[in-house]
Amino acid sequence: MSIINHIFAPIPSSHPLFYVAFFLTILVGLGILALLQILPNQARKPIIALVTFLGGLYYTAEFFIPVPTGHDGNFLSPYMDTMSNIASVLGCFSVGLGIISLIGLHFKNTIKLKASWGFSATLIVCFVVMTIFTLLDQYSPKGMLIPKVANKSVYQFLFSGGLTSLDAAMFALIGFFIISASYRAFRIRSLEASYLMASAVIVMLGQVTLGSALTHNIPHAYDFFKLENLSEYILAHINSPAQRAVTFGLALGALATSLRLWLSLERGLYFDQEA
Amino acid sequence: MQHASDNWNVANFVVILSVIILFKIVTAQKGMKTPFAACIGLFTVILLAFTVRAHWWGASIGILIASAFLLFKILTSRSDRIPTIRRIAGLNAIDEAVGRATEMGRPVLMIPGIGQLDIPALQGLNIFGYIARSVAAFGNRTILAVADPPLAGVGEEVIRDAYAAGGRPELFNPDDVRFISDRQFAFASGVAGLIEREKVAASFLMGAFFAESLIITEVAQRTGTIQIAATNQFTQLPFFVATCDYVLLGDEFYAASAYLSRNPTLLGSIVGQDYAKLLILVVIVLGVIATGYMELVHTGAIHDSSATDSLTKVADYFLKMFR
Amino acid sequence: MNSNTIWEKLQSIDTRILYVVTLIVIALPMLFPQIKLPIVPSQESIDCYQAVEEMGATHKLILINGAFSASSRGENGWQAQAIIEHLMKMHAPFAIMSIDPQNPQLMQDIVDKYAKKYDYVYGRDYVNLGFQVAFAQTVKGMVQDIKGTVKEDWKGTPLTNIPVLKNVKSIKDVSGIIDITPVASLDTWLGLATRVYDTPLVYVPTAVMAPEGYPYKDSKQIKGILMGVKGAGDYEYLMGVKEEGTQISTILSMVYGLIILLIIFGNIGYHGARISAQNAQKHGSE
Amino acid sequence: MDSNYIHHLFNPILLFGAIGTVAVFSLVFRENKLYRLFEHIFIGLAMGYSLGMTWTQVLRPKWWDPMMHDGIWIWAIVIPIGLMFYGIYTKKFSWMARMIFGFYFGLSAGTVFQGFAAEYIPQITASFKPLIASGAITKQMAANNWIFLAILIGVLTYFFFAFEQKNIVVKKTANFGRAMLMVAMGGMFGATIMTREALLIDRVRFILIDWLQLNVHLFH
Repeated sequence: MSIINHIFAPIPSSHPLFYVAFFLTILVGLGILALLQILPNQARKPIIALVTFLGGLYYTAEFFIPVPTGHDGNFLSPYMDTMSNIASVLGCFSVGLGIISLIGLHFKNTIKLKASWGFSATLIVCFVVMTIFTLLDQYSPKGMLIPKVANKSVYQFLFSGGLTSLDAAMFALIGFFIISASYRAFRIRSLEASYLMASAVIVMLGQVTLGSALTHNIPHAYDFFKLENLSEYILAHINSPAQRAVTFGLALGALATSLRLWLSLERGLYFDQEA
Repeated sequence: MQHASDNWNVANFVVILSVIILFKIVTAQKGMKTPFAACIGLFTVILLAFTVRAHWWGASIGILIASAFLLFKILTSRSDRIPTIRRIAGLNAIDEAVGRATEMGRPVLMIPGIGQLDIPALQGLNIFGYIARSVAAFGNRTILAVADPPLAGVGEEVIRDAYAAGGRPELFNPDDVRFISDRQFAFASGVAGLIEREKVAASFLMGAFFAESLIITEVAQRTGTIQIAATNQFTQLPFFVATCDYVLLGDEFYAASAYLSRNPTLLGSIVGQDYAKLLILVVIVLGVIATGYMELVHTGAIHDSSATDSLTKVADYFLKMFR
Repeated sequence: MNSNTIWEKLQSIDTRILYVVTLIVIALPMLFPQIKLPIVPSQESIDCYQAVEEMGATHKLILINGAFSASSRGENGWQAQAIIEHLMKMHAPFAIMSIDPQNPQLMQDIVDKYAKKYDYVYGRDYVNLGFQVAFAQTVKGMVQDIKGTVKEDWKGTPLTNIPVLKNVKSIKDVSGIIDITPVASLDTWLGLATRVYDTPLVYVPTAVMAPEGYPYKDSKQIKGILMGVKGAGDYEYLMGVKEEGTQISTILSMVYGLIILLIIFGNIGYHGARISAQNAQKHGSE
Repeated sequence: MDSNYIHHLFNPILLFGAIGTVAVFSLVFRENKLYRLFEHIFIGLAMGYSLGMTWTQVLRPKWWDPMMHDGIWIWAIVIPIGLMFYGIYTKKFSWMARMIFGFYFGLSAGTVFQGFAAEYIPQITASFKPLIASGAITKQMAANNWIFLAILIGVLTYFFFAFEQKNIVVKKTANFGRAMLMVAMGGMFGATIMTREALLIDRVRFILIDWLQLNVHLFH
């Protein structure tokens, strides 16, 4: 381990050697990629399978290898943060895929002056402006490029006026849609549909004054049948075991899928290794 | 981050579930059965032997017996029988939905959830592969909307492969695989607009969905879209049931790829999942009995005697295994 | 088929009409506060109110945890407002901590709204501990030592200089915890804090999160659940004031009434159409 | 109308938020130009914000700063690795993209084990509920526990795919499970309504009271 630590020891970035190491690393990386590229085609599938396996190996091993008594984790545990950093940093490099897909499409629309090019242009402008001001908000403490006050207030305008209120407004739309959905869905078409409807109505009524008022006068001995208590019963004693059973199934499904993916046993058009 | 160190026996349980499932997956493949399966079994036993040494005796012996049983099953089972699985209504409707979209000359929309590149999204994409292939065979257009940049990459490959497999590679348009936004409600607003403007005729929502599900399904409902949905989020199931034409409940989602492909490997996996489910069921029933028994011992309803003493020990062991 | 039209209409009301009616139902009580419905508080809300009343009676510090951001202010905000006004009315000292970065400001706004009326002074009567990044660790630490864990208030003043915390060392010196939350924060409190000194806890969740609390209410690990805006309305009623909680509770009742009405219409339409179709068939065969 | 009110109405942040809210709400009636405009603004802003955050929250603190300031030069290796993502745009290098995607498949698979232990094992343990009333367990609690177990078993049975459900007991159990699943989902639906409506009410309030201040200005 100490040799590895020694080889990969940090070099102060002021030192010229840093840049040598930096560019050498990139070159070596590209070299390996080039090497992989000239390998015969048959080698590609096993390589992909191997990389997939290695990708999952760390977390799996870290989880399964026993922990010596008196320790917080096994010998792999200290690298947990490093591992998640590598994953998230690498993940960030894929952000370009999103930008190419989204901005590329709207850029094409704009330059070809398609019917909706104005909207596409707006989108691109908003993207550029928001990126600049998000970065400025973090980067320009002294307000080097534009006065800090202007920078702050433009950012506030875009963030609070735009992003957060649009977020909230879109979220609030569900308030409309949930009404039309319940109007359409809760019909007694079948026995099952009536279960769905009855429990939804009971729970709804149990949550508002309307419900409390409806069954307010029920004698104390029959407290259970007060709407709010019925509603609580459904949520606490029927919903929770049903939900638990469903999640067990889902968890096992996820476990099976991840085992298949990890060991390259997954079958499907993209995943198929048999072909 | 959860670590097995807190509870080593829990890890054993996960191992067993994994082994059951894996065993079924592996034995379903032709030719690969015995050596690979035996390796897995051996791996498990070695891992569990670790446990016996480092940890807690009673429970581990139980687990060893269980894995010995498994190993026996692995070595003696047959792989030439392809299992049948029960009917899943929502999946039978896929062809109908795709066919109708083609008749109307309007595109098919697919969304693998709003999560990141994770297991539900990949399962969704896997199912979409099969659907997109039949969309391609019909000569229709598929729009894939994703909420995570790498998914745009994987999705593009999946749909391209599907169009090639459907015999119409020339119909694939990379612009139809769209990354919309990684922000939940920006994504919802984009999809809502897309459904209206592209006049989507059939939509498939399969992956992790959250509150935005209702926005997407209600807008699609209004435009007369046939909707088939599946999700790993229990909280969104009621809304899908209320607004979609067909819903894959619970882990029908994970069974879908096996159902559509009839691939022995995937079917084997489903059988493995069933066994694992059964194991959970048995553990819960045993746990309930053990808990009740211990409760009675504590309250003095059962008196100590040599006969009950060993029973008490067993129940106690069992409960400690999961604590 | 004229006889069918009424049924058909009832079961296929244009959604746009539904949305307009919804908007009207929501907007009217806002513009005309005269529109009122009687409030019948649920037993849960009463329990909750009494639990806070008991906490206040000790005149020891009460710890409020705010976990909501602007997006669930529509529920949690009014709950927080009702509870904070109640505390001020009793003149109970309190400390606010937040586990959402937007929350300290939202909480402060609520306190500022009433501070003058009830003569509350920052530092003397209450303190805002600000946003705590690591929730579980903070709670763990506070069980031993509040000032050592949090160190500064939200504006950076050292907690040792805050008079209201003078005699407070740990959670032991706190008379109760009020958890105002749209997220799963309950487990952390129950698991790490309340069981150590048997500190009473009141759970103030959004309506969707309320079921999380039921098992703990049964086992008496929490003293009360104040659910959603309806809870805020109940609370204001119990306190004898009428503010936003009451108003929004009224609106909610009306919206729910609308939904129930629509479900009834839908079913009448559906079954009416079915029955009249059957009748028509009978007549046709005769 | 006094100038203060006018000034308030045209406060840029409020105005932007209010028009955006109205535009988004207009979607429930029909898709229209105003909605489309704000949809594009929203997506543009969201993408810009996300790109900004990618840099300021992840890349800069976790990669750029450690590499350029602390001199951990080996971080440079992620540049060629990250380039592999872009292989999908060429036929020649698309297999490299598959390689890096494969790495991510493995990664997400690996975390599932930990997730399973963290999330679901406690739920299994929590299902060990005593069925006989004694001591602290009241009759009512025991009855509830019976119901709990019955529903759990019923719903789990419904989700058996490969085991034949021809046995009458199994079939009945599965049907009971499905019925209970419906009740549970109805309850879930009902419980969600309040939170969603509260948000809608809050937004309407934002337009009518916070922005237009109609409660003050309507009748004066």
